[in-house]
Amino acid sequence: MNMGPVRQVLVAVVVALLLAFSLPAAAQEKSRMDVVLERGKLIVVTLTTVPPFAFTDEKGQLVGFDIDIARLVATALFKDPNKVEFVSVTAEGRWPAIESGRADMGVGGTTTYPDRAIRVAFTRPFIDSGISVLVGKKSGIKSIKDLDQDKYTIANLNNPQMADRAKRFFPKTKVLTFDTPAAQFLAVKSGRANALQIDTPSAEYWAAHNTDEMEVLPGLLGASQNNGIFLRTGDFKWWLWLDTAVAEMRTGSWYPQYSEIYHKWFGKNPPPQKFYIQQ
Amino acid sequence: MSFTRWVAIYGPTYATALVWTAITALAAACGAIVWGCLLLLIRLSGGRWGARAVDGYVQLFRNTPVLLPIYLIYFAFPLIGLPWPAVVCGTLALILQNGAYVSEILRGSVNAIDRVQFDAARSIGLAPWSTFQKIVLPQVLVYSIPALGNQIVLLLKDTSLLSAISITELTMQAKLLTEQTGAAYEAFIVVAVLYLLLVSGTEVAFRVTHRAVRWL
Amino acid sequence: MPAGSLALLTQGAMVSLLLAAGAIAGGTLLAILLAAMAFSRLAAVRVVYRVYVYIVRGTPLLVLALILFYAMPALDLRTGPYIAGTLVLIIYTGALFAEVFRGGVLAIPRPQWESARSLGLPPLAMFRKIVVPLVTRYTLPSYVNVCVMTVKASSVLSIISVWELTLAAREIIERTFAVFTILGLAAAFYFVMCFGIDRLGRRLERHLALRGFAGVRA
Amino acid sequence: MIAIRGLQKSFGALRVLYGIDLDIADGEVVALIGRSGCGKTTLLRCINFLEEYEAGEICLDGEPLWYRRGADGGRRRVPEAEARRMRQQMGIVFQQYNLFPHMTVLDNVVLGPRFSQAVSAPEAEALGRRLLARVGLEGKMSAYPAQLSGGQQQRVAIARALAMRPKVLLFDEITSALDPELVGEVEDVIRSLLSDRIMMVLVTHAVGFAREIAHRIAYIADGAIAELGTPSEVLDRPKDPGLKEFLRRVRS
Repeated sequence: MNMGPVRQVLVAVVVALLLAFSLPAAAQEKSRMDVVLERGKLIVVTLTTVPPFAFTDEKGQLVGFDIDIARLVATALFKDPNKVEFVSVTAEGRWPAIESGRADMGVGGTTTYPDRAIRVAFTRPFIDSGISVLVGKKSGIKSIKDLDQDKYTIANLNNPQMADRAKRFFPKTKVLTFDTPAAQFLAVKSGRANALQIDTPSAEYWAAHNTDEMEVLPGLLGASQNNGIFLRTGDFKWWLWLDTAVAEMRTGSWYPQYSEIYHKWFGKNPPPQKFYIQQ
Repeated sequence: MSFTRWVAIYGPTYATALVWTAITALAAACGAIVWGCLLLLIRLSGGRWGARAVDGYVQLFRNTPVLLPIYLIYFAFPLIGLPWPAVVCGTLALILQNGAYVSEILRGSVNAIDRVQFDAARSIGLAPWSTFQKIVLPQVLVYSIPALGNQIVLLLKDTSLLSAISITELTMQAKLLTEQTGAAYEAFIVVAVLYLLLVSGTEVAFRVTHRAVRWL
Repeated sequence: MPAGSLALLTQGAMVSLLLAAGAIAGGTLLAILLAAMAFSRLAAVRVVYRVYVYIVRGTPLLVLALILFYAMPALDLRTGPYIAGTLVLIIYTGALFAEVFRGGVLAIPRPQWESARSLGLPPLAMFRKIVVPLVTRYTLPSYVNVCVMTVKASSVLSIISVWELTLAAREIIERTFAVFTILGLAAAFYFVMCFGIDRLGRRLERHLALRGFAGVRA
Repeated sequence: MIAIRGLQKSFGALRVLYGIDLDIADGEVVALIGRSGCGKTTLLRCINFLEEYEAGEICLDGEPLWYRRGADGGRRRVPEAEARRMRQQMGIVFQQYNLFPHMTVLDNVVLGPRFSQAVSAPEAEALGRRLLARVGLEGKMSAYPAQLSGGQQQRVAIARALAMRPKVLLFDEITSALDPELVGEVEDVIRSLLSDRIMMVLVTHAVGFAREIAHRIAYIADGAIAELGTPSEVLDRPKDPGLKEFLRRVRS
């Protein structure tokens, strides 16, 4: 057996490792905020396939709740909502885009989880988003408890949080994993799966657009979740400003703009600005 | 977290994914070769219509991305009463597309066979089917081994597309780990090295088979 | 069929074609350099070639794209997604074209080399008048093959935020879930582009064959 | 004038030439004959350096070819550019013609002068036309090799070699790949070259043709010159037993 390929493999591994170690160790001397202000434009990484948070309309424009939030941030920085450039990626492309410095911050239905926070920093949530279950009407499933039988199958997205939830709430249900929300939806539509789990706003969006076939089960899977802006870790100045901006949207001077965007995408008012002020 | 520590912790999780990739690749490879031979037979014995039909088939699959058949078989077949499991659908899609490439490779080798051999076979009264089976196919397959090797390597890499229909093979595993740990480089560099090993194994296998042919 | 899809897909197809054209042009130039390395007298240079081709052909483009794209800023290459996408494709197709050219040079029969050498032709004339014309004729079918692969391979770039035909289709699908019509339409676009390249190659082949070439096909 | 001294050549372990000494005067035609595998073709290819050789020296008009005494006294190959200049003084015609399939007949002939010897285009073309007329192919200037018969292609190959205005022409069994009826037209061309008084070395099986045009014939056996002399000495009064056996079988 000639040793050609084995020798090559060793060389290949060495080259690959060299590539790995040459990766970003850029020093943290200048805050990303100064870079953004100097550049005069905000670069935001986002998914493009998660309605109503971030998706493309008929004319191919990137629209959605998270997109408008990002434009609001740009307005604060440059007094112009168009001083923003969106970099679209698929799910797993979000983290390297931030780490490599290709984008200043990220949005797009990105839920905050402790293990994710090791690699990227999150601001406080700009929207609470629970996880709901969407079922086909013909499946006869009326509640989350009904779903917990081995004759049913659920379609998950390819992230570990969905897998954990499935184990916790319906351990007996069989699980399929897909890499895009549309594939999840299609699995239910084609009968490959009886239900799927997705952020509540998305579930409501789909149910609204497929009223005859789909419905959202009452109740959330676990507590409400936090979708926030994510950025590179260790950049206190940039994180502090973004976090303050989000705080101002939900409870401060930007509440009017925030609730306008919220109403536009979810058809109802956001939670009250202050717990002691009733609508 | 350093690269080696990440590999130490998460490396083993690639095991099942590696098995999935290897199984689907192996099954699809065998299927594609058999399907390629059948297409060749149809082209050779089916007269003008046979050749034209196979040409149409090959042009269709050569000029479209493999994602469409993968989606079609997995999501549409249940609606017509064929709810095959994901692995079967994915493998079948790879077979249909790569079978087209295999038949083209085999067709190239048929030209390499000296015309005189067909006359010789006919002169000893061999029926068309046994001529194909005994004379044409063995030589064509052996002449094509190097090209088939390259095609199977391409097929092996195409298995990464099966993550679209819930098969947790290597690339899907890298995506899962990237989501889970945010460590895209580490996840994908490990997957790159694993693919390199699978590809090297395939190339060595084809080289050894080629050399083992005594009459070449 | 959802509104506006045709317009979006056409735009996406244009972008895919542009990406592929850039990758084919860049890849061809890189391949000529790589093929030269493959035939260099220095063993070390040849090994570099073999390792490069081995790694690029050994890993899926998807994996290659992600590693290269996100490593680039670390090397401080301020490039937009489209330029970076084309660069990734060039690195990928460069290896494929290099192997095609290498095969083409090896296909030149030894006697042809000897008659060229016996005329005492200087290297540049040897390259321009003998190697290039013969290699183009020998490798045209496999060259066209790689061009078709490049067009289809460009769909992988959607992972590194490059908006092209496949991402355009997926975005429409995500919004409207009309999966088969959109995927079917996208496949039709790919078919038109790839089949067109294939026909172009065939016509070029006939044109070259007419000018008297009855050589062996690589 | 070509002087070959102590030429030794082996392919790996197999010794092919055991020390060849041969002088070819200006204008002289020498034919090399012998059983296949005796080393006659290898000798020809060493003269044109299409094969390297381990020992020995080849001089053309006094200039040592292909190798030079290195600084350390060792034997060192001449630089590539030097080797090319030397090769331009020699023309070789192969058994399988080896014309360039993608060039017209005229382009094949003009290629050498234009690109190796930097002859101007008009001048090279005029030379090409004259040579093609000389080999009787003036009507086929713009044809492609694939459209010509074997005999015609070989005549173009001769014209191509002549276009370099070489000091010596080397012919490697140029008629043995041709159908019998085409051999005559090629031999006529070689006969016409005699009047040019140009050195020629022919490796051939056509003993009759060798007798007719060669000044001297060398019978090669087992990598050495077994017998050397005028056609009548070698062919009519052979001394070497191997040569006698060879001639008997060739004539039968």
